[in-house]
Amino acid sequence: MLKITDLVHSYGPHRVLGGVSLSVAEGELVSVVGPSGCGKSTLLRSVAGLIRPSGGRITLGGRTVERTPDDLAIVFQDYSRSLFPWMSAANNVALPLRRKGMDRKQRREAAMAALDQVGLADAGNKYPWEMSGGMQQRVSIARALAYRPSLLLMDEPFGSVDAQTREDLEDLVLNVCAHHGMTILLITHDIDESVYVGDRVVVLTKSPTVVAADLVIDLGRTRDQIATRQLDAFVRLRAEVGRLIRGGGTGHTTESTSVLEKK
Amino acid sequence: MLKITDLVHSYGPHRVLGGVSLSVAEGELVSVVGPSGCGKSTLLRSVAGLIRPSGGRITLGGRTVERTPDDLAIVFQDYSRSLFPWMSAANNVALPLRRKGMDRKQRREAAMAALDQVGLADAGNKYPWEMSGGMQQRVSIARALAYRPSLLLMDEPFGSVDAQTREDLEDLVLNVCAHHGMTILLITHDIDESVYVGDRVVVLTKSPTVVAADLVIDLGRTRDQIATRQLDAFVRLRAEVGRLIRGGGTGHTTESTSVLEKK
Amino acid sequence: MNYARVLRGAAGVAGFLAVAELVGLSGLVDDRFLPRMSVVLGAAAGLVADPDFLADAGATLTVWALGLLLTVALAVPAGLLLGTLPRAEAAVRPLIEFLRPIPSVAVIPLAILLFSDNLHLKLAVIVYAASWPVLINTIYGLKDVDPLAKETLRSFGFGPIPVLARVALPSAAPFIATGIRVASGIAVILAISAELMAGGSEGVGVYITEAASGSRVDLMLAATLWAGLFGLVADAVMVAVERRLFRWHHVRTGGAR
Amino acid sequence: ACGGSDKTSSPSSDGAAAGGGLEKTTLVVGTIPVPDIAPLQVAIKRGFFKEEGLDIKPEVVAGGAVGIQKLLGGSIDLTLGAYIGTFLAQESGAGKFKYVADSYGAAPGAFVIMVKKDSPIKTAADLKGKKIAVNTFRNVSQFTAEVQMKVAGVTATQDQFVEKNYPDMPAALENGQVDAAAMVEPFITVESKAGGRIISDEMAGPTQDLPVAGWLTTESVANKYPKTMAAFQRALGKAQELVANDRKIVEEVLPDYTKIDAATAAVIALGSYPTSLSETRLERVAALMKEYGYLKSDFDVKSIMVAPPAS
Amino acid sequence: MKVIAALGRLWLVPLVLVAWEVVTRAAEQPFFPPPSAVLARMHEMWFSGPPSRLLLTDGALADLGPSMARLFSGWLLTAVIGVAAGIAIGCSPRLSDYVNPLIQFGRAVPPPLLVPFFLALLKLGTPAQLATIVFGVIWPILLNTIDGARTVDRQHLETARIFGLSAAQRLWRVVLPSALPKIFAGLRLALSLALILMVIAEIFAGTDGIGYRLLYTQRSYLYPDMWGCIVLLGVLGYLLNSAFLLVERRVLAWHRGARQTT
Ligand SMILES: Nc1ncnc2c1ncn2[C@@H]1O[C@H](COP(=O)(O)OP(=O)(O)OP(=O)(O)O)[C@@H](O)[C@H]1O
Ligand SMILES: Nc1ncnc2c1ncn2[C@@H]1O[C@H](COP(=O)(O)OP(=O)(O)OP(=O)(O)O)[C@@H](O)[C@H]1O
Ligand SMILES: [Mg+2]
Ligand SMILES: [Mg+2]
Repeated sequence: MLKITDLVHSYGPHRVLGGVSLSVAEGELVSVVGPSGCGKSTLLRSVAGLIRPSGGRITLGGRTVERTPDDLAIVFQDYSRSLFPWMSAANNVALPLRRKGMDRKQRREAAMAALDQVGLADAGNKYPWEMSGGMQQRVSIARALAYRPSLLLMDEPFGSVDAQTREDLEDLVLNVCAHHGMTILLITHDIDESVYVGDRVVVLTKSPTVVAADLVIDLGRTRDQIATRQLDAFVRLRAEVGRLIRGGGTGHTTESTSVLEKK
Repeated sequence: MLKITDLVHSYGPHRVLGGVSLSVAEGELVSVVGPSGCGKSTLLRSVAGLIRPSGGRITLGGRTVERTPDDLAIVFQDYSRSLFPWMSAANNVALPLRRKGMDRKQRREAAMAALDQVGLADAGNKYPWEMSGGMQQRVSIARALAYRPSLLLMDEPFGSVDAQTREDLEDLVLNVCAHHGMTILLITHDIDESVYVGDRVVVLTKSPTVVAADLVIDLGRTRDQIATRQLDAFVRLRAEVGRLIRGGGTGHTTESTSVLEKK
Repeated sequence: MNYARVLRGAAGVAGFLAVAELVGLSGLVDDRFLPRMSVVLGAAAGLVADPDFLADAGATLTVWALGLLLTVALAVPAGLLLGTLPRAEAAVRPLIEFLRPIPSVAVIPLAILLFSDNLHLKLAVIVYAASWPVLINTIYGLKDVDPLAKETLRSFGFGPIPVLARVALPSAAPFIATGIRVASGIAVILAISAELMAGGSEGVGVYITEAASGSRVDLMLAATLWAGLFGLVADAVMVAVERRLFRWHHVRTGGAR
Repeated sequence: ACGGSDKTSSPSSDGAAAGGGLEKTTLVVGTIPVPDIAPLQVAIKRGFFKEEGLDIKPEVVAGGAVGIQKLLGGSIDLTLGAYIGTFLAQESGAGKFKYVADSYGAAPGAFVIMVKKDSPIKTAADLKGKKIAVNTFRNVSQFTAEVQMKVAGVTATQDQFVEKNYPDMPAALENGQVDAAAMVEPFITVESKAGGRIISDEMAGPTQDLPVAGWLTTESVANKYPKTMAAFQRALGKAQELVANDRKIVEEVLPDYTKIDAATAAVIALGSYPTSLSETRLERVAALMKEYGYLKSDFDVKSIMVAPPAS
Repeated sequence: MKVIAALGRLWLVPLVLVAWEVVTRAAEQPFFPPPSAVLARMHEMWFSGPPSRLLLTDGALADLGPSMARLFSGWLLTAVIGVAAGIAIGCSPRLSDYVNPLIQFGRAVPPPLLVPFFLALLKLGTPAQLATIVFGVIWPILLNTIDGARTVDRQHLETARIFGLSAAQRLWRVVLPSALPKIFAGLRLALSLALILMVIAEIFAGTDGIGYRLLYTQRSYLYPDMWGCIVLLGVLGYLLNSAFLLVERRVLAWHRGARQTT
């Protein structure tokens, strides 16, 4: 569905992306991990058509991305600045639903349902600046989920919530992804998380960034916070991702590139 | 050194802190964990004298906190908004050092050293909006560390960096804390982290918030990312904290309150 | 200044002039009262070679520059003071809001009685009228500073004055600059209005009074044209300076779009 | 008092006196770019003031009222002021003034009420309830318009007058913002060319040959610098004399200090240039103003005049 | 309670009045009459009418009525034109390039100079006066709106783009609200400017209203009356501004919340 070929991007003289190639199948959830500042957010912004990459190609459903594609949602890393301070949480969530042809009442209901799912059932009337960091982040997740996009981009979406909520949200995303057939690209710094939620984990090198490894996570589609994390395969994969990130190992790149090429 | 007694705070009718009591000894590093929206940031702001709590008392070195205490630094949760967009990273770090009576050159050197410590040696001339989320967060940490405060407050300081960098930063904070005898209050959502860096872990309930448990982490003062995490004691403490957060168990409160009272 | 931008600006001006000329040609207005644009442009070109007018223009420009300087020197500190002391602002606000809507046309006659020196008179009137936007933008700008930015510095133990100087001022600076740009336009207007209403021995306003005495509408319009043109150049210079100083502001907002 | 300046026309003797005798040698004078001040310009041009040891700095003021305010504010020493406005100011207590010299008086065709070409208004009587443009409220043109209407048998009210600058009057007439306008030269000529009609001469009947404007200062200045004022009177008197007899001289100076071109200057109707300040003439103004309610009480014109220079 | 608090904030006003009274009495200048004399004249001229008409006299109705009508129609008209044009220009850098020189040019032209040309162009008195007000008042609204629409936080715009908001929605839901604080600042500046321009219009082309009265009293050397007009203008300006602030507080509640210092 999404195909990124040889993506290159520079800010001024500073080359950030050095030729990233990656493809994501319909309904797949791909985790992206990589060192801080390597260009993950840049990659996401390119896919969303928010910046024009210096080189390479991005196609979505066969068509080249030139402007922001339809039916796409993002949870920004800097979530607090992506909420509109002049709207309540519910209105922030409901706003994009106008495009879905819902009437006022339907929008309101969908928004409240989404807020409920992220554990903010009674915060619908609060304004962003009346909420804690984690609550703002969850509003931003609720907004993206309520929109039911076919492609969902998430940039460290669970960074500001507590461990328990984080697990709940991970399961929520898995659920929604399965039920509505969304394709998801999720950036995370948590190795456990990348393995737990991902159908694949893509490891990036530091900049100029290329794909260091692309691991298939063959843990089945249904996951369970306790059971899955105790699987041997999970522990092995987690260690593998950890090693790939630490080592940045060229040794693995070839192996993993072959994984990519198999697709 | 820091003593919080029966701290109560409400935003309008909404009671957030329901009587938090906590004391931190000089040179101690206390991790604070608790559900999203429970009032951790509110607690930190009260200690920093940025908001006036509705009730209760905070004393620092015996004196009641009424205004921002001297010799204190914060890493804000919303780090991107706390950096000044009109200054380069190095200048952002160097700015507070003016109070330390350093001259221009000394400030510059101290700033560059701090940036180097957080892995941003060559980003000193970048402006905040030219940096990735994780880089901004590290600048904000560098700024606090360079200042060498006697009390350091950190609100989820490592949320936006990759696993490797996160470990490096944890060790950096432990190091600096040990070398310069800082007292640190660190909010985190990562249970492993809370145990790994903390001399104590304070678990909060959801709002109206009180202290659910106060665990002493008796792992010794020198820690090692691999060795410490493999200790049985570590695994046990981690599980304990996890249970406390999940259970929110009243059963433990009494036990832990006694820990507090022993001090 | 980008080349395409200048070109587009020129196209906009040319379009306006063409429309004005067409209106003149169409006979919709009597050209006794509103001469054709080409005539006015001719007269305006002629003024460049008129030593009388050049002396007058020089005098007006001097007054403008002095007046604007004085305005900034008075209004910015006053705004900073009021912006940081909410109680003082609350006390002074009724006076400000009372004085602000009193028109310069009512103030000029009083200024004539108070000042025996023409330059002082004009400066006083300019400062009176041009200070408001600078003052108010400074106060508004200070209120608009991100509280987290201020708290950051406060938490490092900086007192109110360093916080003002290092956070409030820089982050309000773009807004203050806008106020100064508005004030610059007002200062041109007031310099000329004061000359028109109070007279004097030199100035564009005096030139216009003289042109009026001879029923020379074309000369009056030509002088007006130069006044507007001067405002345009002054603004362009200020915008260029602003762009340099406040690059961070433009990049973070959509300004760089 | 007539011809006072004639007798002391020996500049050399005065010039000698000027060296040490004058209290003040530089005078800032408020002027208006209109034909009324032609004698001053002539006196400057021909060096009459120099001969008296005076340095005159003309400064354009936007109108008589502004001139009076500047006088009171102290930024100018003398200004051209219409008698009617000044008398009003003096009576209202705004200040104490002294006329130093006469400058301009009425003459046929120099102050008229005009209407546009196709206006139904034919005479002053038709002005009842119509909007009339005057250049300054409660001054010469409004006053004389009221007089002409009264003579024609209709009463004027304040709200039918609109203050407009002379250059704006033709457009106001054309667009119907006003029905009539009290005009002076060169605007009369301009409007006539466009077809405008004169329906009434403002300076006829009771106002024939009415004194219009003179040079004034404040009482304190007049008392402080008596010799300087006398020198000013002498120099200006010479010019008044010249101009009174030869309109060509006026035509020559007009394009210098106004934007009236030579061709227009040659055809416009000019008022009269009286050669001296006359108490009887001013008394006539005061009496008329009282009659029309402009002044509330009897006005002592002597108190507002500096005596003409005794030899 | 609230009223008392509001009055408490005005404590500086009586102080200034007393100082003014003392200074003017000492100076004994006819043009600077003491405020007591001015207030007495104001009472006589405008506020000694029957209680059934809120004490307003015929003179007050004759002076205030037409002036207020001009003021409000002028200000509202300008607000509509200014905000619409400002948003359009602020959202389109291209359009902005084309018209920017004209805007900066127009801004520096003294409005009194243009009154005659508006009169010549528009023929009738009222449209010409409105045109004068619009021309003089529009600049702060226009510039502030342009600035506000242009400097929307980039991430807000990106969010709107991501969710595919239509152009109209983007305008109404994102650009307009986020520009609103600046637009309001402009509207507020414009309100007192409108008062000023109303006076200018009445002085240069008027047959009634406060400006006309001001000119007449000045020409008749009625100084207490003239000061009365000036004071009336100041009071009107203060009242209008206070009313405007009330509205602004309601509309921009979110902004104050987001910008409050905790
Ligand atoms: N607007 C910009 N101008 C210049 N350089 C930029 C800009 N935005 C990002 N960069 C640079 O590009 C690099 C990648 O940034 P990006 O935000 O994509 O990183 P990231 O992988 O998302 O990092 P993080 O995990 O810390 O969020 C960084 O080195 C950063 O300094
Ligand atoms: N300015 C405010 N006005 C009203 N309510 C507020 C305000 N700031 C915070 N709150 C409320 O106070 C509660 C605690 O907020 P706080 O930011 O302290 O939480 P937190 O523990 O830091 O959460 P997180 O882990 O998500 O950052 C939240 O329920 C929030 O809605
Ligand atoms: Mg990022
Ligand atoms: Mg928080």
